[in-house]
Order: sequence, then C-alpha cells, then structure tokens
Amino acid sequence: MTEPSSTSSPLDLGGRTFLDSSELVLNMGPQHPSTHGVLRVILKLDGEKVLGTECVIGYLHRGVEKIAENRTYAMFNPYVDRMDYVASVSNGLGYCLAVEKLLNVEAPPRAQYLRVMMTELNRLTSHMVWLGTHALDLGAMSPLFYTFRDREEALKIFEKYCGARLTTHAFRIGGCIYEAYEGMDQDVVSYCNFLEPKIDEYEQLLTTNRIWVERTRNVGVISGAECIALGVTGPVLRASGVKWDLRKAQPYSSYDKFDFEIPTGRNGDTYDRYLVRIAEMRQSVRIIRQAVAGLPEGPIMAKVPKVLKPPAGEVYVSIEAPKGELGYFVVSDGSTQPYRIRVRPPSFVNLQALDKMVRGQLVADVVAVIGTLDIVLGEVDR
Amino acid sequence: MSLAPLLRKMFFVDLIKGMAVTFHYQDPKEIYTEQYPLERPEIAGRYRGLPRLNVNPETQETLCIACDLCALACPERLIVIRSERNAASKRKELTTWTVDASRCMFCGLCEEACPTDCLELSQDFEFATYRRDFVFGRERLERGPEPTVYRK
Amino acid sequence: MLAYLQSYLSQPVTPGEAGNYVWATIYVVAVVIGVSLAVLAMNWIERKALAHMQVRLGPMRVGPHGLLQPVADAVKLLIKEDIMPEGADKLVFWAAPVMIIITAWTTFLVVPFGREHAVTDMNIGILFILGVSSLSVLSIVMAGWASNSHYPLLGSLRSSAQMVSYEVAMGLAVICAILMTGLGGTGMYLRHGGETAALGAGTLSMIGIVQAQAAQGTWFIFKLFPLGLAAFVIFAIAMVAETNRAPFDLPEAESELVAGFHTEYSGFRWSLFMLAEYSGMVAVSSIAVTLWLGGWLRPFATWHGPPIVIPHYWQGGALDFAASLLPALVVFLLALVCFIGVARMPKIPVFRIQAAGLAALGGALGLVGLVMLAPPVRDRVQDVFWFAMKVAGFMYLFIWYRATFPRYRFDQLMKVGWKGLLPVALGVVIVTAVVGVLR
Amino acid sequence: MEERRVGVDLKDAKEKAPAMPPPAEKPVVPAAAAPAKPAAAPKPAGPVPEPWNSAIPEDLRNRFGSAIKEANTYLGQNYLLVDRAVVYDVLSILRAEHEFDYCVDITAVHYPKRELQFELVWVLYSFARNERMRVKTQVKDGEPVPSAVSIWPAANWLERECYDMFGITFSGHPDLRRILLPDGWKGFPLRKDYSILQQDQDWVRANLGIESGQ
Repeated sequence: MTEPSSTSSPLDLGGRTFLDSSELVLNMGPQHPSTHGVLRVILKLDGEKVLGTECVIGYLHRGVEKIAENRTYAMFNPYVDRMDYVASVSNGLGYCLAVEKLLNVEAPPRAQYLRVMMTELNRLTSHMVWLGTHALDLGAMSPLFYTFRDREEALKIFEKYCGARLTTHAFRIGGCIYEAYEGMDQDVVSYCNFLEPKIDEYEQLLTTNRIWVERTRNVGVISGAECIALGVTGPVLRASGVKWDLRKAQPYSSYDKFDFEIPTGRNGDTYDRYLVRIAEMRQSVRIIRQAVAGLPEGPIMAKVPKVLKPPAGEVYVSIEAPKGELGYFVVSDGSTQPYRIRVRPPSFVNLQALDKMVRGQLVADVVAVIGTLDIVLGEVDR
Repeated sequence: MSLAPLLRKMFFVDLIKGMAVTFHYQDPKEIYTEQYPLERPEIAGRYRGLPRLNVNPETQETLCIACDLCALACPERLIVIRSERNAASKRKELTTWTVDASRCMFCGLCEEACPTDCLELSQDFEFATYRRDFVFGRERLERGPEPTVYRK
Repeated sequence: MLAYLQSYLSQPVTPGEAGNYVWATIYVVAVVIGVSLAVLAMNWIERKALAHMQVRLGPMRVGPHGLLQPVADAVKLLIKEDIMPEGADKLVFWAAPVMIIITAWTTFLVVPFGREHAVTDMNIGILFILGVSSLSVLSIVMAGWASNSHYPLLGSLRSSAQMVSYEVAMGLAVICAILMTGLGGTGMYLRHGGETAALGAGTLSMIGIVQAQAAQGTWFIFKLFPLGLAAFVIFAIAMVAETNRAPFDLPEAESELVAGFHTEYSGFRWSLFMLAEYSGMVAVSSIAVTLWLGGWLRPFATWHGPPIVIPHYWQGGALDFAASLLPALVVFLLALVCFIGVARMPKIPVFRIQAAGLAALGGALGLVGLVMLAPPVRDRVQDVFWFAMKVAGFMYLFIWYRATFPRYRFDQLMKVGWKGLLPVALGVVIVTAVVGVLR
Repeated sequence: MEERRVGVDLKDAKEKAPAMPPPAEKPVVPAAAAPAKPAAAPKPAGPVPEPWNSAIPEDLRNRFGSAIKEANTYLGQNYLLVDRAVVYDVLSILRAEHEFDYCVDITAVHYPKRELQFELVWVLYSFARNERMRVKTQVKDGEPVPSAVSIWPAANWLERECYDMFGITFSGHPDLRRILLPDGWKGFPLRKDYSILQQDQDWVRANLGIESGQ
C-alpha cells in the first residue's frame, strides 16, 4: 500500500533541500475526533489530495476468539456483545444461532419473533448512532443529539426487556430467557409511532441540504462489483446497487415471515449509503410493527440441556447485522467449551474498502468515508 | 434544471427547512437532559446492576446455600464463595461471598444459575468510590444499594 | 481640564473628529471592554442557544443557568500551563495570537455604534476595516506555520485560501452599498453635520454610510429592491466564511483537522484566538449592520408619530418617545427575567448563593434601567442600543447556522466563493451602477 | 508440539478435550427438540456429515481426483477438504466457473496433535446461486499456503489476520504483516499452545522488572 517516497524522506529536515516536493504523511488517529474510536489511518497526501492510505488497527484488540476457547458456550455469550457494542443484540443473535445450529435445535416461534423485534430495534439504534456521528463528522452537530435522544427511548425498551442498555446479553442459546415485559407491545408500537416523524426530521435537516448533498454525492464511490470483490456487505453493498440482504437471501429467525423491502442505491456513493440506511430504518420500523402484531404465544426457550455439549463438528452461521454480514464459525470438539470460534466481523472487512474509496479524494472525504462505512472499532479489532 | 428546483435553490429553501427544525427545538420543553444527581433516572425492574444477596426477611438469615453454582457460571470467575460444614446441622453454611465489581460485566449468568432466590442483580448502578476496593463482600451486598441522596 | 472634557459632550461628533484625545482614549477603553464583554456574553449565549437547539441544557452548574461559565472558562484558560511545542518557531508562535487580537480589535476604531459613538470617523472607514481585518489571515498563517505540525499547517493553508477568496466577493458587495450612498440626491457625504460634498459622490465613511441611509429614508437592504438584498445576502454569506464559522469553519474543522490552525495552542494563547474569532464576528456583523441595516437607526426611523409633550422630559413624536424608552424597558425586562429565575430557583441551601447572585444581577440591571431613563443618558444610549440589537441578531444567526449546517468541503467552498458568489456580486455591482446612473 | 495448558488458568480448562474426537455417542440433543432444518439428520444422535452430491464436487473430483479428500454436508452446510497443493486451483475454479464471487471469510483452526496442524477454512458465497460453501485444507506448521488475494481482493486482510493469529504464511500475499497485533509481537495467539499467562509474565518481566502476580 505504501510506495517509497519519491525523492527523500519527508522527515529528513536536516538536509536543507529546497523545493523538495515529497508527500505529506499525515497520521489520522488513533486519537482523532472522527476516526470513530481508535482507528489510525496513515494518509499520504499531496496537498489535500489523498494518494494512499494505510489503516493501522488493533488498538482495541482483546482477543475475543482466544477468550472463547476458554469459556463454555453459555459463558461466551456476553462477550460477543462487546464486539460491535452499538449493535450488541445482533451479535448475540448471530452467536446464539450458530450454537443452536451446532446443537441442531431451533428457538421456538415466540422467541424468534422476540429476537426479530429486538434485533430490528437494535438496527435502528445502530443506524442512529451512525447517522449522528456521520453527520457530526461532516460538521452538522445537531443530528447527533437528535438521534441519540431518540435512541435513548429504544435503549429504555432494551433496559426494560433484558436489564441492560448497551451490552444487552438479551438472548440465550436455545431462545430467549426474558419474556416480554408487561406493556412491551405498547412501548414498542409507541416507539415506532414516535420514531417515524423523527426520521422525517433527520431527513428535513439533511437530505435536501445542499451542503450535505455536496459533501456526500460522488464521495467514496464504489461499484457493486468492487464491493463483492472486497467482501463489503451490508448497506454499503446495497447502496452500490446489489440487492442482497441475508434476511431475504437466507432467512433466519423467521425473517421469511416478515414483509419488508431491501432498499438499494444506484451510485454507490456516500449519499446513496445515507439514503439506504435511512430507508432501512423505515423498513426496520415496519418489521418491528409486524413482529409486535404477530407475536405468537408459546414457550420462549427450546429444550436445551443445562450444560451445553454440542456434538463435534463445525458450522458457519451468519446474519445480517446493521453493518453487514456477521458470521460465526464455530468448531466444537464435543466438550463444553468451543474448540474455536471465529467471528467474521463486517466492520473489519468493510474497512478494507477504505483505501479504494478515498484514493484521489480529499482529506475531508476520508472523514466522510470512514463515517459512511459505519465501522465500530470494537468489532474491527475484536 | 427546471424552474422549481432552481427557485428553491435560489431562495435557500433547503437550508431554511433545516433551520426550521433547529429553531423549533429551542422550546425549553424539548430539552431532554436529565440533571442526574438531582433527577434520578428511572431504572427498569430487570436492570442488571450490582449483585445483591437476599436474606430471609423474617429470620434475617441468608438464603444462600453455598452451592457454588454462581461462581461456576461466572464467565469472569470473579465470585468467590467460602463455606464451612456446620457440625451440628450437617449443612454447608456460607462464610464469605465476594464479587469483584471492577471486573463484573453484569451479564446476569450468576443470577440465572442461582437455585434459590438469594442472588439477584439489583438496580444499584452507583458504586463509584474514591478507593480501589471493588471486591464487595457479603455485608455490602446484603445491605443493598445506598446511593447518595441529593435533595431537590 | 473639566471644561476640556465637557466641551466634547456638547459636540455631536465622535471624539476622533473633535480631536479630543482624552475622550478618544475613554472610547477606546470602552470599546475594548465592551467587545470583551460581548465576547463573554456571546460565549454563554452560544452555548445555551446551541444547547437548546440540540435539546440539551448547556452549562447549568457555574452560577445560575451557567451564567458564570465564561468567567470560569476564562480563569481556567489563564491558569493553564503554557505549552509551546518543541519544534515550534518560538517568535512566530508567540506573535501570531498577539497579532490576531490586535487586528481584531483595531477594526473597532471606526465602527459607529451611534452618530457620536465611535472612536473616530475616517473618510475611508470601510476600506480601513476591510484592510485591517484581512490582516488576520496573516496571523492564522503564522500560527499554522509556527506550530510545525501537519494539522495546523493544513488548517492555515485552507484559511488563507478561504479568506482571500471570500474577501473578493465581500468587497464587491461592499462596493454595492457604497454606490448606493451616492444615490437619491440627498444622502451625500454628511461628515460635518450637513456639510455636503459633491452631489452623487458617495462616501466610504462608516458614519457617512449610515447617514446616507437616514437621508434616503431607507436601509440599503431595501434599496433598489432586490439589488440591496442581493448584495446583503452575498455579504452575509461571505462574512460567515470570513470569520471561519460554520458552515465554512474549514480551517478549524474539528472532525478533519482536529482544531485546525490552533491545534497546538492552549491556555491563554488559545483564548486570544477565541477572543479574536468572536470579536471578528462582532466586527463583520457591525459592518453588515452599518452598510445594510441602517446602523444605529431604529426601524421606521422616518415615522415620528403624533407630537406629545411631557414637561421636562420629552417633546416630540410619540413613536420617537416610545423608542427612546425601549432600551430601558429591555433592561427592565432582563431584570424581571432574573427575578423570575430567582423565584424559580430550587429552594435548597446549595442554591442560596446562586439565587442571591441572580437577584443581585437583577437589581443591578434594574438600576441601570433607571439610569437609562434619565434624559441625557436616554438620548445618548439609544443609538448604541439599536446597533447592539442588530448585531445581536447576526450573532444569533451565527449560532443558528452552526447548529444546523454541515460543513463544506474545501474545494466546494472555493467553488461557492469563486463560481457562485463572485459572479453574482459582480453582476449586482454592475446592475447597481447602471441603475444608479440611469435614475 | 507438546500440549500445554491453554490460556488463563480456568477450572474448565482441564477437561479440554484432545483435538476433534469422534462424534459424541450419547444423544446430547433431547429428542423433544424440533429438527431444525430439513437437511439436518432427523436422528436424535449428533448429526454426521453426509456426502455432498452436487455438480461442484463432481466437477472438482473430475479435475483433481484424489486431491479432493472430502466433499460433505454437515447440518446443511457444504464443505470440501482439499489438498494444499491444489487449493489455489480449486479456489480459482470456484471463483471463475462456479460463481463463488464473494470470499466471506478466511480463517484457521489449530490442531496441535495432528501432523498437519492447521486447518484453513475459506468460507465462500455465490450471489448468483445464493449458496454458501467452505473449502478446507490442512497444512503443516511453517508450510506456506498460496494466497487468494489475486482471486478475491477481500482475502488481503483476512489472510493477514490468519498470519497474525496462527503464523500461517501465505505465498504471494502482497503485504503479509501483522494486522491486529503490534509488529514486534512474539508468538501467534490463537495457536492452542500459546499461553496467555506466559505472555503476561514475559511482558511484566521485560517491562516492569518484577515477577507477575498472575
């Protein structure tokens, strides 16, 4: 990624060379207001034009996969929340589905509907964090506060449902352990009613705003083919025109029973990704409404033994997390502890596309593209 | 470009629409901030805070039977239980029960493992201290939360 | 000496024109203090207004409703460690904040807060302001260069390009206003109380421009509608860019360049930059007010209302009378707000000091209001009041923009400046000139 | 390589089973549990891999013969176990001819007791067929594996992570460096014989000059 500098090292100031036109190497991060955590991007600049980037990651590496090998299946469940901490419910869902697949059990329908409801609420909160921070990166301060205020209401529902707001640990292997609390359906429906006008408000602030449009249109363009080649998934892929969503393509957790659409973009630029995510929020609201209306009665936990000992074997199960395809590759050796758990983090793979997307653009676009990729460093570094 | 968008652009309609949003939010009724110590946050009943050891309200005896299940369920292994066999009743009796709150991630697995109603994650979320003793013992956990009360 | 001092008070001109150095010095000190106070107040208002627009409360702890927050901040900044990066060019690093504050304050020499409330009146007043204020770009470049760091360097380069390009559009918009001073036959160069220069010559004097508006009976924003308005809009956009405020705050674009040209500055030096930024905002708003919004003139200044007479107090139009009471009434209103705040303060011991402080502030404001009712003060304070109100309106706009808009990218900013504002401004100037000649 | 205690000292670590024992005999899943997928074995006993009958393994078997060691379906998920020598060709054929255009993941599993210690796994997906499969190969420690970056650019970071965590080298990779761990890191953490405790003690000794209390 980094070619050697053309004439001399940019750090060599002692040589008194005049008119030395070497590139400017700018270290963006790990402490930088808009690298969303501890991402460090080494930018090679010609003026403000980006000639190349190199991502330095791993500042938040906690060895989640190693931890997994030393915990039982049930014990590892809370740890997955800590990867993509703004979408912890999705992480938990993916993990539970993977272990359930290995155990060859399926959660009861009521649990599946509860899971759908929670994951879609989580998709909303995740997208709201994205919108707020992305807008803040591009200089619009207020959406951050509006989205965080509206996200707060969803977090309150999380808190009432499973007792935690962020790292929820909402599901257990085999279903859900928490029954819907009294009045949850009203809470969720009133949240949907509350949120829909708020989404309009975000759009009123940004969608037609000429500055927003100029800052995002034709910025960080990536085509559908490039996305596929780079393994980029989620809203980024859909904004490039590839109509692919695991919830439709390989439905899990009763998603096939829900009626929703996959919003797609055309140009694959930052503006389209913005529109796609906004549309996804509306679709999520739609799914949540259906989940509340169609919540079946019945048990919420499949019959699983207290001590989980999946038969030896390996499975790969993936779900559509808010950031893209979140996969778990679980290898069991028949003991109580997983032999190996591999997490396929969407943020990590999507971040690879950064270099492709910002090359030849300006420093300000790097910020826009990092924001639009919607990475969470907890997940990138694990 | 047709006329309408051009006019909209000329008269800054897009910008004014956004400014209308920010303007109407100036209404003090819209303020969302909670002034935390003065205004207490509403904590849900299922909130997973600091563990609490319940006691029998009549006899004030602990409900813990020192079965060690919570310690085994804990992913971080931060619950330490010591018990001794009571020679008279032949029953295991709890001596110490500690939790290292600095490492606890409030996952609730211990609560689920508890076969009695003893261990429960309480609504206590305020355990910041000026000292580094996060290993809470039985006394503190049985007593439950004692948040600083700020009068309004 | 006393006579020397009093002799000025009877003259309806600025101390500079009267040649009264003592009063000029007093005015300079008053302007510096006033601007600093305005910056402090602006600091608080910006935080509060921005917070409310963003559904938060803003500062609440230091003083009632955080009123003393700017003071606390100032104290904090003053006692902070003074850090100078090792690789910095020491002299330039030191000189940049000093220079920026000097340029920011020098512009206020010719800003007319009222007919006689300016340090002096120059016959090239507006040119002087534009010239001096563009020096601030130099200190920004100095700051960026001296820091010897990448982010400040990029920020200062952006800033220099931005300020230079927006000054062009700004200057053209100003020319438009200057052309308008020469229109209408009566609004001539009225520098010395009605003494007129050649017909249709126009003026560059800040006071002269306002007097031209008074004489023509209209603010220039409404003059030759929509030409005046167009020029005003151009100026209003350019002045936001000129002061590096959102949505044109690229030199200090937080999310890209950390803090832009003052990344390496902290403590007192940083506070000078902050002070200069806000003074700059006041300065450009003052220019806009002077050029287009009639300066110190009150709205509907040509309407006087039916004549009324109050013995020993007032003789003249009823509307004029109402307007003359307005400043005092506004101060009373503020005092009332303070007292309501005291009444609504939580009744607990912790808040007793705050309540007392707020009550004292309310009382002081009430006293000031009473003083402002006295005829000599009443008549002198009016101009300043209207001027301040108009500037405050602009300040609010600055906050409002900041709360609402995303930030332009650098090349887009240049595009807006050179491809958008500049041609329009040129067109407006030409049309204004043509219309002016044809009339 | 000798088997050592893995990771932090945990109670359960003692019953860490040897690598991949035969499928559990006793039924772990209760009979009451509903069968999940039609593809899954309906028997209550742990499901066993079944042969994967499809055009893809057939085609590959025709080309590579015995180098395709296994082609199975486990719980409805297809996988191939191929020889290291042909893995690059298999992957490029899958990409070029069977439309597996999306490389989902590349990872590895360490079996320290086997001779071919590492099992590399490529998770592939085809947008056109809406189908997922895994390609596996087994390599010795230190044996290079051909890099798939030329097939899927996405493989770049995934292979770097594999190298970082397992020490598997990929020949032909454009920029094979550590990615998550710092450049000077010693050891490969996701190997089963990598002890976190050892790591911690070494670090404390080197940087603090004291014995670690762990």
